[in-house]
Amino acid sequence: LDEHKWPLSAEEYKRYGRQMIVPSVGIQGQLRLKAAKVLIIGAGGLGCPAAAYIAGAGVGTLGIVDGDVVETSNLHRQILHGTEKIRWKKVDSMIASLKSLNPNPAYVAHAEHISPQNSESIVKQYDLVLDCTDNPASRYLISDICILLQKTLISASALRTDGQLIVLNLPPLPAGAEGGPCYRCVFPKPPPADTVVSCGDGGIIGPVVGVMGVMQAVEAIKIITSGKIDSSAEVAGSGENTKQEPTLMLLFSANSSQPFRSVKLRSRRAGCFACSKDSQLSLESLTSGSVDYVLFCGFTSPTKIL
Amino acid sequence: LDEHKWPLSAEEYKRYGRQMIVPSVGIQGQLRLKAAKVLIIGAGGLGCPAAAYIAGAGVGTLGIVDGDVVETSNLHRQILHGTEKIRWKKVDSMIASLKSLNPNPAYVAHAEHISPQNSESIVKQYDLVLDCTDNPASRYLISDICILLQKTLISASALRTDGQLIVLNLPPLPAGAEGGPCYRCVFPKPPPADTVVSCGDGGIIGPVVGVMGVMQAVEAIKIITSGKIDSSAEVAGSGENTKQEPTLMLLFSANSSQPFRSVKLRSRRAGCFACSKDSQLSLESLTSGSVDYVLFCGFTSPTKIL
Amino acid sequence: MASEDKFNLVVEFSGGLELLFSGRRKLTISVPIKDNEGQAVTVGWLVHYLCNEVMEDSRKNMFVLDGHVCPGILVLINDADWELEGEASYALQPNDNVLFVSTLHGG
Amino acid sequence: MASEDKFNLVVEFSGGLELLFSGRRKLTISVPIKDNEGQAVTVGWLVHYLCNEVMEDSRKNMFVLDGHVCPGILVLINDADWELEGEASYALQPNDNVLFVSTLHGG
Ligand SMILES: [Zn+2]
Ligand SMILES: [Zn+2]
Repeated sequence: LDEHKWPLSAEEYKRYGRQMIVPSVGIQGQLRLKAAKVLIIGAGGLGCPAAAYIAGAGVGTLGIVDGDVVETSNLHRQILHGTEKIRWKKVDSMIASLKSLNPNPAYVAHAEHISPQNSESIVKQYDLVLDCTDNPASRYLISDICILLQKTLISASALRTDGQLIVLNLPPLPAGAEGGPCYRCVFPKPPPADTVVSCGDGGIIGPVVGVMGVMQAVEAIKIITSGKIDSSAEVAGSGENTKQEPTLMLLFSANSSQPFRSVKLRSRRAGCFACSKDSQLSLESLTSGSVDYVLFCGFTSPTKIL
Repeated sequence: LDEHKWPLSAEEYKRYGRQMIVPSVGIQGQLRLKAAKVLIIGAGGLGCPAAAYIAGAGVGTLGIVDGDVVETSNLHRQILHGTEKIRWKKVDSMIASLKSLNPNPAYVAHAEHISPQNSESIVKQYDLVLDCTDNPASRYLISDICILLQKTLISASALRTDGQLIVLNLPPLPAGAEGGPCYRCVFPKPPPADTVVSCGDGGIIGPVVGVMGVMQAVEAIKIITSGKIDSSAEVAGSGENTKQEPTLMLLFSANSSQPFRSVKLRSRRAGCFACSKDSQLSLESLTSGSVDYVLFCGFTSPTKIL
Repeated sequence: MASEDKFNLVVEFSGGLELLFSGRRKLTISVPIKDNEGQAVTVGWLVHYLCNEVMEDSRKNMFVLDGHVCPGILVLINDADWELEGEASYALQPNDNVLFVSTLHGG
Repeated sequence: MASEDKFNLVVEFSGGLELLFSGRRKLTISVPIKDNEGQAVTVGWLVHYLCNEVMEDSRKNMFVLDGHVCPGILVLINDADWELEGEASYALQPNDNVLFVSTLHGG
C-alpha cells in the first residue's frame, strides 16, 4: 500500500483523532494545523500552557522566543519547566518538554529577547504570533511588527487574580486597510511607567495566568483550523472572509462572581501610528531603532520578559 | 539561626513568593495550601492541567486516582503525559511530571478506577476533591461519597468545544444541613444512556478541556487559601462563614461570541437522595454495592474513565 | 394575530444541544401573550413549541422525553436554574432569556 | 434634590483598578439627570465625580491624569469601548453599566 495516498500518517490519525472528529476541526483543520507556523514570544506563565496545547494539537512549526533562564520562582506557574532545569535557557527547557509531549512539530528556539533589531527576521518566518511577554514596550513592538508583516496577533496578559486577552489584526491586513485593530488602536498612549506592575512585583496566581495562556491556544486553534489566516483559503472563499466580526477583549477576574466578561473593542483607529493609511511606521524605521519602545513607555531600567 | 522560627523554608519562600504577595493568598494562604490534602479523580484531560497548577502552588498532599494507561490518543490534551510514557500507568506518569515541577508535595498514587468499594477508603484521606472523570456513573458516585464524608467537590466536564464547571457542597456539610447542592440536587435523574457522549466518541479540542481543568485549579486555590474548608478557621470566624453564596455553574463554548457564562443554580433539594434529611444513602449502602451506579445510569458496557 | 398580541424572547442552546437545532446557538422567538386556553404562556409551553415547531431534527426524545425536558438538560431563565423560578409553570416575560444546556460528562 | 431628578448607574472596576477604590468592584451610583449647567450628565462628568467624590485613595493621578482618564485604563459603556459611544461626551442613561479596566502587562 502506498502510504503517500493518505494525508496523515497512522500515528497522526491516532494522536489527533479525538480533535479531528470535532466538526469544526476535521481532516481539513488538522491539515491546516500541520501546515501552520506559530510563534510564541515569551516562555513564561502564558507561554508554557499556550505552547503545550498548540504543540499537542499538531502544528507544523512552533517557534519560541525568550532570553531568560529558568528560576525557582517561575515554577509555581511555568508548568513546562522543572526543578532540575533551573538555570537552563527557558527556550531549551520548554522545547525539551514539548518534544516529549509531541515529537512531530519542528521546534525553533530563539534564545533572545524580542527587540527592534531581531523582530523582523524572527516574525517573518511564522503565520501567527502569540504575545506572552511581560511588559508594555514589548507589547507595542510585537504589535507593530505584526502590522508591518501582516500577521494576526493573539495578545494576553495577567496580574494577581486578573487576566486579559485580545485577538489583534484579524484578518491579517496591511496598514491602511479596514480591519481589526492593532495594540496601538486600543491603547494609543502607553500607561505612565510608574503604574505598570509586573508579575514579579505584583504577584500572580499560577492558574490565573494559566487560564489566559490556555485561552490563547483555544484562539490559535480556532483561527488556524477555520482558515482565517490561510491566504489560499481567502482566495477560495473570499465571500465568507469579508464579514468583519467585532473585536472582543476577554476579561477574567478570579475573585468576581461573574469571573469572565467579553467586551467589544473598536476597529482600526483613523490616524493610528502603526496601522492607518497615515502610518509613520516602516520596517526600516522599526529595525533601525528610530522608534524607541523603551523610551516611549518611560522605562528607566532594562525591560525583562517573564 | 534557628530555621524553625520560620513557617516556610527559604526554598519555599522563593518558589511561592510570586503567589504569596497576592493579597488574597499571603503567608496564611500559603500555609493553608501546605496543610491541604487534595484528591484528583481522573488523570486525563481535566486532571493533567488541574494537577500541574495545584502541585505548583504547593499543596501538602496530592492524591491521583486513575486505573488507565497512557495512550497516543491522549497526548493532544493530557499535557503531563508524554510519548515515551505510552503504556505507563497514568498515575505514575503524572506523578513523575509533577515531581519534576515541584518535589515538595507528598504525591499518592491510587492506580485504580474509583468504585463504590474503594471510594470511602480513598476519599476520607483528603480535604478537597476534584472530579476529573469522564462518565455519569462516576460523577454520581463521587458526589455521593463527598456528601457522606463532608468534602467539597469541584466538578468539571468537557466535550468537543464546550465545558462546564460547578463547585458542589461548599461549605462541606452533612446530609440534612442547609447548604450548597450536591450533583444529585442539580441532576436528580441521570441522562438517558444513549445521549451520553464521551470525549473518545464525540471528540474534544485539547485546550477546551484544558481551560476547564485550569479553572478547577483556580477554584481549588481560592477555596483552600480563603479557609472555606478549614475546620479550624470555621471556629475562629464563624460569623463570616455563615453567609451562603449562590452556587454558580460556569459554562464555556469556544465557538460562541460570549464564550463564558456563569449561571445561578439551586441550593440543596428537599428530598435529595444523597444530601437531604430524608437521605437514603449511607456509607454502608454505598460501599456494599446496594446503590448500583452503573445500572442507575443505564450503562451496558463497562465504564471507562478518560 | 396582531403584533401587539406577541412578544419576543431569546432562546439559546449550549453544550451540544444546538446540534439538535440545526447548529443554531441563539434564536429570537416571537410568542403569543396568551395560549389557546387564554392562559399566560409558560416555559412549559415554550418547550413544547420548540419541540414541535422549531426542532427539525427527528431525535425529539433527546430534547423532550415523556412530556418533560430530558434529564441531563438544564433550563436557565435569565441565567438562573428554572427550579428557582417555578420550573415549567414560570410565565414568560418580554425579553426573557431562556437557555437550554446539555450536561457534559467528558473529561 | 428630589429623587426623580436622579437615576442609577452601575460602575465597575477591574484589572486592579478596584484597589484604588477601597477594593470595591461594583458600585451602584445615583447621579443627577442634569449637571450644574443644566446639561445631561456625561461619562466625562462621571469620571470627575468618581475621582473627586468617591475615590478615597490619594493616588488620583493613577485614575485621572491632566483631566483625562489615565492612559492604560479602558472605559466600557455597556460592555463596549467608550470610543464606540462618543467617549467622554456620551450622555448617561438610567441603568447604564460603566466599567473601568486597568490594562495588565504581566505574563
Ligand atoms: Zn492600529
Ligand atoms: Zn443533594
